[in-house]
Amino acid sequence: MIDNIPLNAFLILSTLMFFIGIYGFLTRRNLITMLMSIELILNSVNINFVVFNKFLYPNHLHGHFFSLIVIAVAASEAAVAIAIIINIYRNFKSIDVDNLDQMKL
Amino acid sequence: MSSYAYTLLIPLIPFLVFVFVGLAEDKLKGKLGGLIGTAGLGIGTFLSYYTAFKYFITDHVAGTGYTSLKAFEITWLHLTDKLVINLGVLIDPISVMMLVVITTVSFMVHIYSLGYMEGERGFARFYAFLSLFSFSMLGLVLATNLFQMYIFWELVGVSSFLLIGYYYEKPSAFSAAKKAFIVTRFADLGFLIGILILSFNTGTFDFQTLTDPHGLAIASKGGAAFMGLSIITWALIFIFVGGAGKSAMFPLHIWLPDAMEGPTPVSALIHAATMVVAGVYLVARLFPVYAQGGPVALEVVAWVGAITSLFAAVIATTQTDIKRVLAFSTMSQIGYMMLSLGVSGYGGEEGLGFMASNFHLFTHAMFKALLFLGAGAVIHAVHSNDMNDMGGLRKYLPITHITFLIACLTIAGIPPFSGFFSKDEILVAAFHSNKILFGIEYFVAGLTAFYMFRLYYNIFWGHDRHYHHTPHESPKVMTIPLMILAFGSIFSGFLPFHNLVTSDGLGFESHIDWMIAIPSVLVGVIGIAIATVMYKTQNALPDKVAGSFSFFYQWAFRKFYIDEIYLFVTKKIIFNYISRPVAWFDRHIVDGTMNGIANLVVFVSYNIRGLQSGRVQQYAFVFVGGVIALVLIFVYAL
Amino acid sequence: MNILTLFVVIPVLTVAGILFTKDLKQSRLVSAIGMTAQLILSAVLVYLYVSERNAGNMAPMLFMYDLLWFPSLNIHYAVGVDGISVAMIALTGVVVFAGIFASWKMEFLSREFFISLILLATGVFGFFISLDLFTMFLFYEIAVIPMYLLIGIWGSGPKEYSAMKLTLMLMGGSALLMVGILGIYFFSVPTGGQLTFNVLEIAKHQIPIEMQRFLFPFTFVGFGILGALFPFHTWSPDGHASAPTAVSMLHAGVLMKLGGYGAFRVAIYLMPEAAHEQAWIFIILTTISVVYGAFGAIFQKDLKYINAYSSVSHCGLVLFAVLMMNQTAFTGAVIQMISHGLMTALFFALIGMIYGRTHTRMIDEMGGLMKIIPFLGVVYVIAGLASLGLPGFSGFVAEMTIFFGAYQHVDMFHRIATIVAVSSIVITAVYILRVVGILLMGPIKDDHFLHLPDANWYERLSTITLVVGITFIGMMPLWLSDMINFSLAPLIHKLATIQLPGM
Amino acid sequence: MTLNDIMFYLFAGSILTFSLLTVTSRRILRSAVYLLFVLVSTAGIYFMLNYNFLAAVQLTVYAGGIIVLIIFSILLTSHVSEKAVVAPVRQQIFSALAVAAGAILTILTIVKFVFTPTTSPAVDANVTNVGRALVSYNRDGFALPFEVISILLLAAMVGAIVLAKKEKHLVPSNEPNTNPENPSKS
Amino acid sequence: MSLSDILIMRNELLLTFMAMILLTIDLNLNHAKKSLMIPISIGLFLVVTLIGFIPQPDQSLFGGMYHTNGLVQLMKNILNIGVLIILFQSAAWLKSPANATKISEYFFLLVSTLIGMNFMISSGDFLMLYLGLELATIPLAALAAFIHFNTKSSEAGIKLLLSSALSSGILLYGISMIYGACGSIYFDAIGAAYSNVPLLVLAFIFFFTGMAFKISLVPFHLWTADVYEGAPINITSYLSVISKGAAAFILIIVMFTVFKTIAPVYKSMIYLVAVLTMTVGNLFAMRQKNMKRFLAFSSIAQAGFILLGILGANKMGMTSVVYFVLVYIFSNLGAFGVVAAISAKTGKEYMDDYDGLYLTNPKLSLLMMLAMFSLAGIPPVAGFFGKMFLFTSAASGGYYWLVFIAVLNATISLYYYLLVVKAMFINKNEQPIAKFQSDGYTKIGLVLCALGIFVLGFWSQVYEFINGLSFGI
Repeated sequence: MIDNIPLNAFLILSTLMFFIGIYGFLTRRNLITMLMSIELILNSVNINFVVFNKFLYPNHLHGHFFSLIVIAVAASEAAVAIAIIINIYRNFKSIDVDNLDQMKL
Repeated sequence: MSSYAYTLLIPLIPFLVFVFVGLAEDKLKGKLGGLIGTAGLGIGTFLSYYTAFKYFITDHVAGTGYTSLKAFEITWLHLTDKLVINLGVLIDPISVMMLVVITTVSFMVHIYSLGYMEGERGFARFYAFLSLFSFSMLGLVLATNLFQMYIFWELVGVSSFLLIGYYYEKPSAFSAAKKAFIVTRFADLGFLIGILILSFNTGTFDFQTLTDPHGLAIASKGGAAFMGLSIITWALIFIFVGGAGKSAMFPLHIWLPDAMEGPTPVSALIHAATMVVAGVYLVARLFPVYAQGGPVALEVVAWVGAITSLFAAVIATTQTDIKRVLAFSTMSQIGYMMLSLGVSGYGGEEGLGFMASNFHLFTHAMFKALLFLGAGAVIHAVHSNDMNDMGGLRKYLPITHITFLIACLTIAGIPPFSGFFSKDEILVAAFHSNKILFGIEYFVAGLTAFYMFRLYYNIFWGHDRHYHHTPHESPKVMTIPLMILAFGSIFSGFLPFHNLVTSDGLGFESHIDWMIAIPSVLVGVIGIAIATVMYKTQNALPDKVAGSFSFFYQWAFRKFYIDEIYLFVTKKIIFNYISRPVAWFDRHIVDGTMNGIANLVVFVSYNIRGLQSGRVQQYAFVFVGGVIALVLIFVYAL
Repeated sequence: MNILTLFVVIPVLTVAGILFTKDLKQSRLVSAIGMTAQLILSAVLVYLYVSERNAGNMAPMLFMYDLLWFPSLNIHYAVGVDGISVAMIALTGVVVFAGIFASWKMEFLSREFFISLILLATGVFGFFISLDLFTMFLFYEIAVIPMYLLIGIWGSGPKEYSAMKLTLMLMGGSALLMVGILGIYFFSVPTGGQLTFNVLEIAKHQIPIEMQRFLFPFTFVGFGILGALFPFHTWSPDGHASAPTAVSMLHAGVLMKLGGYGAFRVAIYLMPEAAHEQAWIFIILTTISVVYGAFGAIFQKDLKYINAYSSVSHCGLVLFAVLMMNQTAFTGAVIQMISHGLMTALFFALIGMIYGRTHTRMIDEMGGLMKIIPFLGVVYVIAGLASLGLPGFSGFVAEMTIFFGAYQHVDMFHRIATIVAVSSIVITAVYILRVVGILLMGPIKDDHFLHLPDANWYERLSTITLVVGITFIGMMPLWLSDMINFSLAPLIHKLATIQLPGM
Repeated sequence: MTLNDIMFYLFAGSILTFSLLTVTSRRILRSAVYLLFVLVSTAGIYFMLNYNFLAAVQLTVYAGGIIVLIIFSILLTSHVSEKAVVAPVRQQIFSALAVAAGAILTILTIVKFVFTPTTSPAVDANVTNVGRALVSYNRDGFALPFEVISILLLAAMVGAIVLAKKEKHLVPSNEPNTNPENPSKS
Repeated sequence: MSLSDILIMRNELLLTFMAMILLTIDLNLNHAKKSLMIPISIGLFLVVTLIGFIPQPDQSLFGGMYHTNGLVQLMKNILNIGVLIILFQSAAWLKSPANATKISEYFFLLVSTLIGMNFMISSGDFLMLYLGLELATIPLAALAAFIHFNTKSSEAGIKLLLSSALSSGILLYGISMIYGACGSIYFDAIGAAYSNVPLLVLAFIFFFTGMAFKISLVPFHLWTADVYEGAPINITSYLSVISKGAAAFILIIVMFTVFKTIAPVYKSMIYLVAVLTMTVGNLFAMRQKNMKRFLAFSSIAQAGFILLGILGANKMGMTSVVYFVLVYIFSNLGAFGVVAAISAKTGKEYMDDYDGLYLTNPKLSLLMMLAMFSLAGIPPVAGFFGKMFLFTSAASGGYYWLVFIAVLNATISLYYYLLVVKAMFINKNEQPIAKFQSDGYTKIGLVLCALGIFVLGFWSQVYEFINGLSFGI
């Protein structure tokens, strides 16, 4: 179907997305947007797995299932993260990451 | 050989006395400690005389030389395969002679001290130390090898230290003791280095091997040169430094005048008759080595001796402390002995200086001990050392006066007293060797007579001073030793030394060279005459003379500022410019570096705290940065 | 049980015994019994050793016992002694014994004090009996670490600083040592053999010279730090000054000897080629130690500092001798270790006793003590004279053996170094007499001192034990010297076979 | 250029654009919506690659589940109109530089590498095969991860519940972290 | 695959059952009796731990996704012992009113993270590794944020979760590249295909940093201190010991199997990271006053030492790592146990509070001292042997300078460990912590630690046993 699109195009796409996610993680002030950046990162990794599976190793479904599991992990991560964030919101009335520096040297 | 094994007892008895009296010091009441010590030494004296008699007369086969023999020897320590330290007893003419000298003087001092030290706190301690000293000194002279000699050399030093510092509560006494110890210790360093070099090159410590004229251990070691002198010469010079220290040769003499802080009997024993001649004995002991291995070293000995005798005699004319006068006189006389050794050759008539030196050592021991003990009796009577506090004492102290006068005449070289004979031999030896040295000694002979009689007149003539109580003659226990020593001073000059104590063990013919003797007696008489004019009665002449040479007089009075120079070197240079900087360096540089490392760690630790800001995004940034850095290093740089 | 193992077992049992005590009286009694047993055991060991040798047993090590501990790494609990170790064990026995009595009145946390002290002793004993580098290192650290508590809790002055400094510097030394020991281990046998930590095994083969060049400085400096090698000695003055009496005694008397012993037993014995090559560097350093320590001591005012600097000088002489690499110098080094151990322990004991009375260690605050406390004064003088190398005391024997050994080198460098080192005897005399003069002689400076009591029975016992040791060796050094000499034979043989120039 | 190509570039473009917008938009809710777009576009790519099952999961779990969760929590914790605080410029620049460096390095490395596809016959990722692999406990089967993920989900659930549970007694009586004498900031 | 094969997974299965049982009992237990959960949980866990010691054959399940052998089983047992001690130590804290309602959740979450770690160690492919890692982390974040009303606790939770999500994102990216280049997610296949090419090195770096995050190696460690400080003490000790130990275990396994072909590359990398980790960890630890934070940084430094064993890259290296972790568990838990006991009784957590502790609580102080010595590597306690063997294995690879740096760092670490000893034994305090009695659970926990610290070193069989199971490259 899309075999004529080079593999590297997908990889570049996912890598860019990965680093955009990291950029978001590094710069966003809001805990939830940081979480969203994480989702971007995981998503980019998923693309990698899927693309490798499809283009290079279609004989098994390793990449496919890896992505599947990553999605599930992402979901549970998000669940716990949001629970904590809500907790933090209860305590701080804010979810700005800048508040989270009670502990430092 | 074994027939002399008993000689081991001579040093051993004093040692046992020392241990016993030392440990039981508190328990020994009254004079008990002193009596034990005196008795112990009495036995030693008897044994020494017996030995001398046996060695020189009964055992001696006429016509042969005196040989040295080992009465006893054990191994004390192995150093290397070749170098073994033995402890033993060596019997030969000089050691037997020294036995006699030491035990005699020491015994006299022991007896004398029973009276002199009566009632002193630590009376038993005094005798313990005296015994220790006797032990060490006897061990020294009986040493079979150089190292044993060094061992006892050190022990002699420490007993001297202990005795000078006997009045330890007096700061001056202790500092004198300290000074004596450190200065001689410094000299001993030279001795030790000398031993190191000599033993390394000869492979032995043993005197018999070293001095064997037929197989001199040094014979093959002549060549090796350092700064123009052979290595053996250097070794001998270093060894002589040790001897010079103990014998208070210029410039290592500074401890001796101060050592007079010790009790007077101690001065008599150690700082006049025995220990201070150890240097002479050392050179005499190694004389064959000096004579054949290092003539240059002998020259050094001669010059040092000459300079010291002149130097000390000059100072002695200006001092007012009677013991110090005697101390400088001692230095001067030992200078004579050294000179005599220095100008001597080896064997037969050539060895005249050697014989003369020992002869003078012997006679000097008698008369100088007598002088000191006499001075002690004077001090005992007037409770002062200063001749300005004395005068007219001949009335109160008749025995002391007579014996003192005899001693003065002896030292001034007036015949027929013993000093005349021994000094004459020295002058002869010098005359045949080096006219300059001879000239110096001639002059010194005059000076000697002058300052001795200055002393004599100042003490016993002139007018009375205000004494706290009327001076009275000392008890018998003190005067009898004086008389015995006076007897020795008078008659020891007639001993046939040239047959007994010679450089090669063989006797030779000796006669008095009147061409030299008469002028020397004249010089002595002139010296006495000047002294008589100046000091017999109180007059202004001395001050005038002093005034006309005021600059020189001041120098001499201040002992040529040698003490000050030493003080400058030790206090200023060593203490302030070495020790203080070392201490500072250690605290601030060495330790500072260690602390600096620690502080640096703390500093870094403090300064990187910003890394741990508590902000999770910064953490993530470092994380990502770390990943990128690793990629850069390990993917792109490698 | 192997007699050597007893040397570790007895202290451990003593420690266990102290755990059950309730007060000072009981704990010091238990300690005294334990350490007396240890002292007797040391004497028995010396006797057994000598009789075994006289019976013709020529094995390099006697009373060997070997227990495989970590088979995969070939770590053994291997013990055995030669004359050198026997001598060191005897020294330790004496000093620990004296130390226990010197701290008879340790009121504060007495139980803990004695436990730490004996633990320290355990480490030292273990170190001396070990033949296996691993256990040797283990015991070494066991010996070092109680120092921290001993100084930190029972010390005086800037004790926390000193304790920390001492511990860290010594542990820094063990960092070097660790590298050295591991390197030796991995090159202990030619390729293919079973690696070993056993000193005797390693000595049979030659460690490759390139590795020796790398490892020798680590090992030597590692031990050297404990032996107060310049410029790593600064823990010593501070540490000693702050430590309580018995600890100073043990530390200067015994623990510092671990450095010299280790430098000899490990660094020189196993890597003679590199030692010979690099000796000149360390000879310079140790010569500096010797002279510098002595000069440093002149200026000090605190008794303990004086003694600490003097220890730097004397221990420097040990390392100096070790580096000279001939039989006489080695013998001298060992005698010097023993001699210095006894002397410095005696000094520290006396300083502690004087401090306990006058509550100051500053010499210029004291004076004329001889009159007030004659026993301590006399013993102090004896210690001083021993320290400045008076014949009749052990110091003289040691120093002379070292000097004569060191001078046997043919080349100029060694001999000049020797002469420089020899000159320290004068400086030593200066600072010793200075102290004796200010402290004991002269008029009494402070009226408070007038009624100070002289030594108690336990103080007398403690000091006399040490004085007897010092004099005994000083008077009759031959047995000790021969005992050591004999044990040096394997090393000397090894040195001879590798054909070092200048031997 | 085929339709597929165009589709791909469309998806790729939208993924990149919306990713950027997600991490830069100042309105949090909008960010969430942009993220949704990204996730949906990703699902599109999965569809294009014929991984329909995965695409469906992506849509339901990611787009349907997580985004909804996120939006709820955004609504819970902030106002719709609220603008997010922007990080300091310095932080943005440094982050951008680091990220750019990382991206360039990574892409360079990837591009240089020659991927070698397998020669084995392909397995069609239809639901049958997926289902079979999912319950297979042999090699290349994923029964174990499938079971383990259930434990993870359960644990996450319990964790979330514990955290979100209203406390019966909110008495900070035993709060160990406060010590007035020892401020932790130094 | 038969039912008996399933029993190979007995550790994970038992733990899962235990978790289920706990939830079931909890649901049926009324409020007042919640504290019963403590003995029940500990009892159940004790059973699990003991069963773990029954020997079983080496086997691989699920086509290689799960495998077990003596070494893996040993690692699990080591973790079990550690967790058991932590459970004992948690009892006092759990009994406090604030936590009384959440006891079973606490145990459930703890057990599920342990399941994750077990799967992680047993994993034979990257998927299980990743899954295990996440299972080990996500509930842990919940546990870190366990104290609702405590802001620090929540902060710790979210910091842990977000940082770990980022790190696992990076790790995943690495895995995806490995998959792309090697064509499989199974270790055996990847190991055979791995080579030293830039992409695979890059992938390895990404993977490694993800694991480094778990073990808190510098510079991926920054989360550690904050999370350790904020989390409840027992969770901190769990993080610092169990979590770190498990990650170290799997790291060394994959290093020695999957990545062995690029060993020369990763050795120099580990060299660098080890030096950084030890040094930076020490530098930070030096200045800490809060005991938890202090122990956090000290545990970072300790992690640096672990790398030395990996660097040896031989049988000795693996043995020393496993042995070190075992010793480290006892030592660190000893320290944390004392901190926890004191914190539970008095709420004091600062080093100054420990001044003069010995005079009031000698036994606790002694244990603390032993633990400190063990962590510092001072004989005769076990830590010495642990460190020594690590150094030995590094030296076996010829890394003498690294050993030197490491021992120097050990010396620096001794400095701050001694600060604690100093506080307890030397410093004077007007108001020291009053004498108190801990409850039975705590005591058992502490006694276990003390035993371990004392016995493990001398008992060479332990080391030899590990050595018999280990392997090298």
